[in-house]
Amino acid sequence: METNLQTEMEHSPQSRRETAHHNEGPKPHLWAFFLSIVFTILAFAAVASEAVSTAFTIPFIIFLAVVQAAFQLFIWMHMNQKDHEFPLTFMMSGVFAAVVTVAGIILMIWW
Amino acid sequence: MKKGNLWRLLFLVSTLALVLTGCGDPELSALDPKGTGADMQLDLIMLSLYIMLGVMAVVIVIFTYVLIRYRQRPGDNHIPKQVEGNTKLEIIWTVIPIILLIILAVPTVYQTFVLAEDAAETTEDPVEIKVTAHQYWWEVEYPEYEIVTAQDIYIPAGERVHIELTSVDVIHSFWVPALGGKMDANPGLVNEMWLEAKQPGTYKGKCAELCGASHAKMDFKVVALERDQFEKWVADMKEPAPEPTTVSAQEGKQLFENNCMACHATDAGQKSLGPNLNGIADRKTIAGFMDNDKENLEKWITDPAARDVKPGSSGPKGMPAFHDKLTEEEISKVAEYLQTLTIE
Amino acid sequence: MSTHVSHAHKKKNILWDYLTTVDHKKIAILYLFAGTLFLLIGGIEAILMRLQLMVPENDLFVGTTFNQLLTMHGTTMIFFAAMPLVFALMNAAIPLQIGARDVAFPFLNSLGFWLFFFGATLTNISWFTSGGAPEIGWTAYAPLALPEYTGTGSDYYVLGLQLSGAGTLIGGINFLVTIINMRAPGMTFMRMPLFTWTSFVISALILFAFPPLTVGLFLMMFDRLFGANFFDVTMGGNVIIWEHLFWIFGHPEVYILILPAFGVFSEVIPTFSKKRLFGYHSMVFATTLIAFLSFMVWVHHMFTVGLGPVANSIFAVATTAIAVPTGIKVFNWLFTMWGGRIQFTTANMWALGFIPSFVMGGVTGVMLALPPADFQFHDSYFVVAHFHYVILGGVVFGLFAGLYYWWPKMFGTLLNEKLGKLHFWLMFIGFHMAFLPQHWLGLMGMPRRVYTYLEGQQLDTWNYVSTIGALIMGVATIVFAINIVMTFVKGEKAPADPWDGRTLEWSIPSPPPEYNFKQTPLVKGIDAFWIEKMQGNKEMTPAEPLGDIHMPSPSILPFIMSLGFFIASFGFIYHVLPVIIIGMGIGLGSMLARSLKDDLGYHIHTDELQEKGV
Amino acid sequence: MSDTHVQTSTSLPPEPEKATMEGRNKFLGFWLFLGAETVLFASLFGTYLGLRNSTNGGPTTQELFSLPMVFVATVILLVSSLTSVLAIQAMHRNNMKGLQFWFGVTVLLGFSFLGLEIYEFVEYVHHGHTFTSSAFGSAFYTLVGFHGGHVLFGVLWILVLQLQGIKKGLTVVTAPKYYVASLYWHFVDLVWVFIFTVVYLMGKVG
Repeated sequence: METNLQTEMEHSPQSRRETAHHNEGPKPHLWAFFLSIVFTILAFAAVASEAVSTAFTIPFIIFLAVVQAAFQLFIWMHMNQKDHEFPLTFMMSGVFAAVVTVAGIILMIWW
Repeated sequence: MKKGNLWRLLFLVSTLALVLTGCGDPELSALDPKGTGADMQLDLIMLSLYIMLGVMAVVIVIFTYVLIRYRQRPGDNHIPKQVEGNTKLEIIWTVIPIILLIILAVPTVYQTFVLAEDAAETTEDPVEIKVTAHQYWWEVEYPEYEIVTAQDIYIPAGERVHIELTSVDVIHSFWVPALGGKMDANPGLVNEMWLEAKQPGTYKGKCAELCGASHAKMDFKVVALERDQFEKWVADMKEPAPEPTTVSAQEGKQLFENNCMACHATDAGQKSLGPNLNGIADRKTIAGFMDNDKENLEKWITDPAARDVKPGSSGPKGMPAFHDKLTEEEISKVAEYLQTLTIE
Repeated sequence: MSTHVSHAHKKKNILWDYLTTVDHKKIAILYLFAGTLFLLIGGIEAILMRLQLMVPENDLFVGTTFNQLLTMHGTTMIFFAAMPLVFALMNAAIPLQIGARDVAFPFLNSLGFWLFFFGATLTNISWFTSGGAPEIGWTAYAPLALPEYTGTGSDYYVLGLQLSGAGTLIGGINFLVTIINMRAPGMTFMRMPLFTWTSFVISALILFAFPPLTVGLFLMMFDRLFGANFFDVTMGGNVIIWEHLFWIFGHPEVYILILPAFGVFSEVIPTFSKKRLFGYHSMVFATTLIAFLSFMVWVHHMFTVGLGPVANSIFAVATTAIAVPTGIKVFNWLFTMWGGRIQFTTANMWALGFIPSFVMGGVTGVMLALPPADFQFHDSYFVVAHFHYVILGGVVFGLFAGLYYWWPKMFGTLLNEKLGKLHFWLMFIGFHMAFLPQHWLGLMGMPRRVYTYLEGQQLDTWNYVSTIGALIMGVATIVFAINIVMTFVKGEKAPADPWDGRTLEWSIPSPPPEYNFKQTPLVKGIDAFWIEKMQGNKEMTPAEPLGDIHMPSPSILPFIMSLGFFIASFGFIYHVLPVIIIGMGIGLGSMLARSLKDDLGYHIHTDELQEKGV
Repeated sequence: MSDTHVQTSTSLPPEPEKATMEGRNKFLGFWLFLGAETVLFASLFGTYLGLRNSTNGGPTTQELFSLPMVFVATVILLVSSLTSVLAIQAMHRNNMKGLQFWFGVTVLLGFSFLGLEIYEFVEYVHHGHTFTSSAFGSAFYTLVGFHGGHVLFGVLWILVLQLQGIKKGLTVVTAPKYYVASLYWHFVDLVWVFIFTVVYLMGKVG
C-alpha cells in the first residue's frame, strides 16, 4: 500500500507536468454512443415484448443500465485514464455507499 | 498517575454507591428482572459487562503504569527512542478483541432470534393482546375475549403472551424494563413481540420514544395474575358495572353520558376515541401516573393539559379541559360516578 | 499576473476583513468563535434541563418547553458546536501540516463557513418566533416532525440543517482536494500527520454521509411545506424511511466527529511523550477501516423498530467489529507513551483524561450493539450516558486538547496553563459525575428525553448527583472563558515552536504570515520538522527558490450568497413567495456573479516576505 | 463538424483544463461532488423503490407510463451526452467555434428534454397522479423532478459559460469550467439511464 501511494507521490502534485493525453478523436465516443442506443433499444424491447419473462427482464435491464453507466464514466468522462486515480477511488466509494443505501432501505422496507 | 488513581476511586465509589442503593424500583428496574425476556437480556448485559470490565482493566493497568513510569522527571531532557511499532503486539491486540467479539456474538445472535420468536410457537394458545399507542395513553385489546381497556395490561403469569403493537399517531416505544426490552409502536405498521412474567405482580411500563409534550408521563402497568385469577378478571371485565347508588353519582352518570360518552365507552368490548373506562375504579393509576383517587380524577377532568398533569394532552385528538364546561360540583359528581365503575 | 489588486485592502476594519476573508487561518478563527458561541448556548440548554431533572416532579421546564431544550441542545451541540469546532481545527492546522499556502478552494471555504453560520443562526432564531423552537429531538422522527404534530420550529430545524449541511459538504470537498492536491513536495500520503489523515477520512465520510441527510431533509421539507406524503401513512407513506435516511447519515456523523479528535490525540500524545506515534501504519489503517464500517452499521440505532432478527443480527455483528480498529488505536496511544518522556501540559492532560473516559464510552458502545441487550438500553438514560462519554469524553476532550495545543499557532499567544489545568480537572470530575450515574438510571428504568420522573422510583439520588456534575462542568466552562479573556488581554507571547513540535506547522512563526510558508518546504519523512531538528537544522529545507506568492482576493460574495438563502428560508417557512424569490435571487445572483467575474488575486513580492518560515 | 478548425492561440496547453493548480483542483473537486451526487440519487432511488407501490388508490406505474415518450427522452439525452463530449474534444483542439457549436446543440437538446418532461408531467396530473395524491406520487415527482432540476441547472450553466466564452475566449481559466460542465452533463445522463430503467421500465414490468 505504501509503495503504491509513494509512487503516486513521486510526481508531487504541485510540480506535476502534463503529458499529452490519449483517446483523442471521436471514434470511441461514437462507438459508445452507438452501443448505448443499442442497449437502450434492447432494454425497451425486453420490457415491451410479452415473450420475455419478468424474472429475466429486471436483472437484464439493470445489467444494461450498469453497462451504459460504465460507458458514461469510463469513455465519455475518461475515468479510467491517467490523473483519474482519485476520481475513480471516490466514485467507487460513492457507488459502494449508494449500493449499501439502496439495498439496505429497500430490503428492510419490503420485508 | 494521580489521574489513574482518581479515576479508579471514582469508579469504586460509584459502584459501591450503586450496590448501596440497590438496583432501583423492583417494579421498574431492568437490573431486577421479573420476566424471562428480561432475564435473558440481563444475562447478556452481565456477560458483556464482565468482558468489557476485563478490557477496561487491561487498559487502566497499562495506562497507570505508563503514567507513573514514564512521566518526565525534573531535569530529565533525554530524547526517547523513536519506536516505529511492534508487529507482534499489534497482532495481539487485534486478534484478542476479535476473539472476545466472537464470544459475544454467539449468544447475541441466538438470543436475538429467541426474542423474535412467535409466542404461538412456544406457548399453546397464547393470550393475544393488541396494544395501540396514542398520544399519551395505551389502548389494550383482547380480541379473543372481546375486551377493550386502557393503561393496565393484564396477563397470566408464567406464560408467554403475544403482543401486537401499533400506533395511531406518532412513533412510541413499549417498554416494561422488569419484564423485557422495548419494541417500537409505529403508525401504519404492526410489530409483534412476546412477554412473560415469571410471577404475579404489577410491573411499570414506559413510553421510550419521544412522542410529544407528555412523553415523560406516558406510563402504563402490566399486571400479571395467576392463570385462574386472570380468567376471573376476564369474566369480571365483561360484567356490566353496578348502577350507581348515591344521588350524586347518578347525576354524575347523567353528566357523563351528556359530556363524555362521545369519546369514552364504558362497556367491555367497545373501542372508543379516548380510553375505554370500563373498570376505571380498579385501575392502578389515573392517566398512567397519578394515584387513583377522586381528587386526581377531578384534577384530570378539570384540565388534563395542566402543567402538573399531562401537558399537550388537550390537542385536537386529545381530551378537552372541562373547567369551563362543567362546574366544580359537576366535575366532582362525574368523578364520583367514575369511581363506581368497578369490576369487582 | 498583475498586482493591480495589491494588498492595499489589508488594513481595512476588522469586521469587513473577517466578513470577506478567504484565508483559512481567519476562517478557522471564525469557526472557532461561532462554534464556541453555539457551544455555550447548547451548554446553557443542558444545564437548564439538568436543573429540571434535579429533583422528581420538578416544575421548572415541563412538556413542550423541555422538549425544545432537548432538541436544541442535541442539534446545537452536534451540528453547530462540534462540527464547526472540528472545522476550526482542520482549517487552522491542515494547510500548515501539509506545507500548503492555502486550501484548494479559498472562496468555497468561506462559503462553507457562512452557510453553516446562517444555518445555525436560522435554527436558533426559532426560539424567538411565535412557533417556538423545534420540539422533535435532534433525530426529528416522522411523524412527530410533521405539521400535524409540531409547528414552525420543525421548519427551522429542517431548513437550518439543510443550509449548514450544504456548508459542511462544501467544506468536506475542499479539504479532500486540499489534501490530495496541495501537499508539499515529499509529503506522501504515508508521511502525513495523523490529524491530516483523520481529517482526510472524515471529509470523505462527509462527502458520502451528508447526501442522505440532504435527501431526508428534502423529503421532510416537501411533506411539511408542500403537502407531500413520504411519511404520511394515511396516504401510503412510510415513517421508517426517515429513520433509515437519518441514521445512514447519523452513524457516519458520529465518526466524522470522533475521528478528528483521534487525530488530535495522535498529534498531542507523541509531541508530549517526545516519541513518534507507535504503529503509524496501523493507525491509518484503523482510521480507514472505521470509516468503511461506519456505512454498514446504521441499523444499530433502529434495533427496536422491528426490522426482524436477521437484519438486527447482521448489523449487530458489523457494529461490534468497529471495536477492533478502535482498540488498535487505544493501544497504539498507550504504547506511544511507553518508553517516552511524558509532559503534563494542559493539552496532554486532555489527551490523557480522554483515554479512560473514551474507553468507557467505547465498551458501552459494544454493549449497545447487542440487540437483546439494546432492547433494554435503547432510548434509556444508558444511551444518554454512552454517547456523552464518547462525544464529551472523546470529541470535546479532543477539541480542548487541540485548542490548547494549536492556540499559540492560531493566535500567537499561550493560554494560561494553571487555569487550563483547573479547567481540565473541573471538567473531568464534573463530566464523570454527570454521566456515570446515568448508566444506572437507564437500567433502573428511566427513558431518555423525559422532562420528569415520579417520586418513589429510586431515580432521585443519581439524578441529583448528575445535575451537580453538570453544574461543575458549567463552572469549568467559566474558568475556560476567564482563561481566554485573560489571554487576549495580556497573554504570553508564543514562540514559533512552544511545544518542541514534530510537524510542519511548528516550523513557521506564530501566528503564521498570510502566505504560511515563505518557501514551500521539502518533506523528508514522518514528523518532518522533528527530522530536521534531529539533524540540527532550525528550519525546514526549502523545496523551491524564493519567489512572488500569489494570493486569492477576499470576497463578500460568500456572505451575501448565504444571506440570500437565509432570507429565502424565511419565505419557505412562512409561505411568502416574494421573500423566497428575493432570497433565491440574491443567492443565485451571487453564484452567477462569481462565475462571470474571474478572481485574479494578487501577489506578495519577495521583499515583503518575513524572515523566517521556509 | 470539425472543419471549422481555427487555431486561436498557440500558447494553450494540450489539456487546458488541467494546466493550472486551480484547474486541477476544480477538476478533482467536481469529481468528488459527483461522488456525493451518486449517494444523493441513491437515497432518492431507495425512497422511490420503497414507496412505488403505495399508490393510495391512484393509477399504478403500469397504467401511467408510456414507453415511446420515455424512449424519445432517453435518445435525446444520449445524443446530448455525445454532443457535449464532442464539445470537449473541440476544446482540446483549441477550437472555440466547435466548442460553442456542440455545446449549443447540447443546450437545445437539454431544453427539448425538459419540454418533453413537462408535457409528461402535465399528462400525469390529468390522470390524477400528482405530487400530493399519494406517497408514490411524492416519491416519483421528487426523484424525476430532482433529475429534471439537474438538467435545468445544467442547461442554464452551460448557457452562462457559452456567453462568457464569447467575451473571454478559451483560456486556462475558462477551460476547466467547460470541462466540469461537460462532466456534469454526462452525470445527469448517467442518472437518467437509471431512471428510465428503474422507474419506467421496471414500473412497466411491475
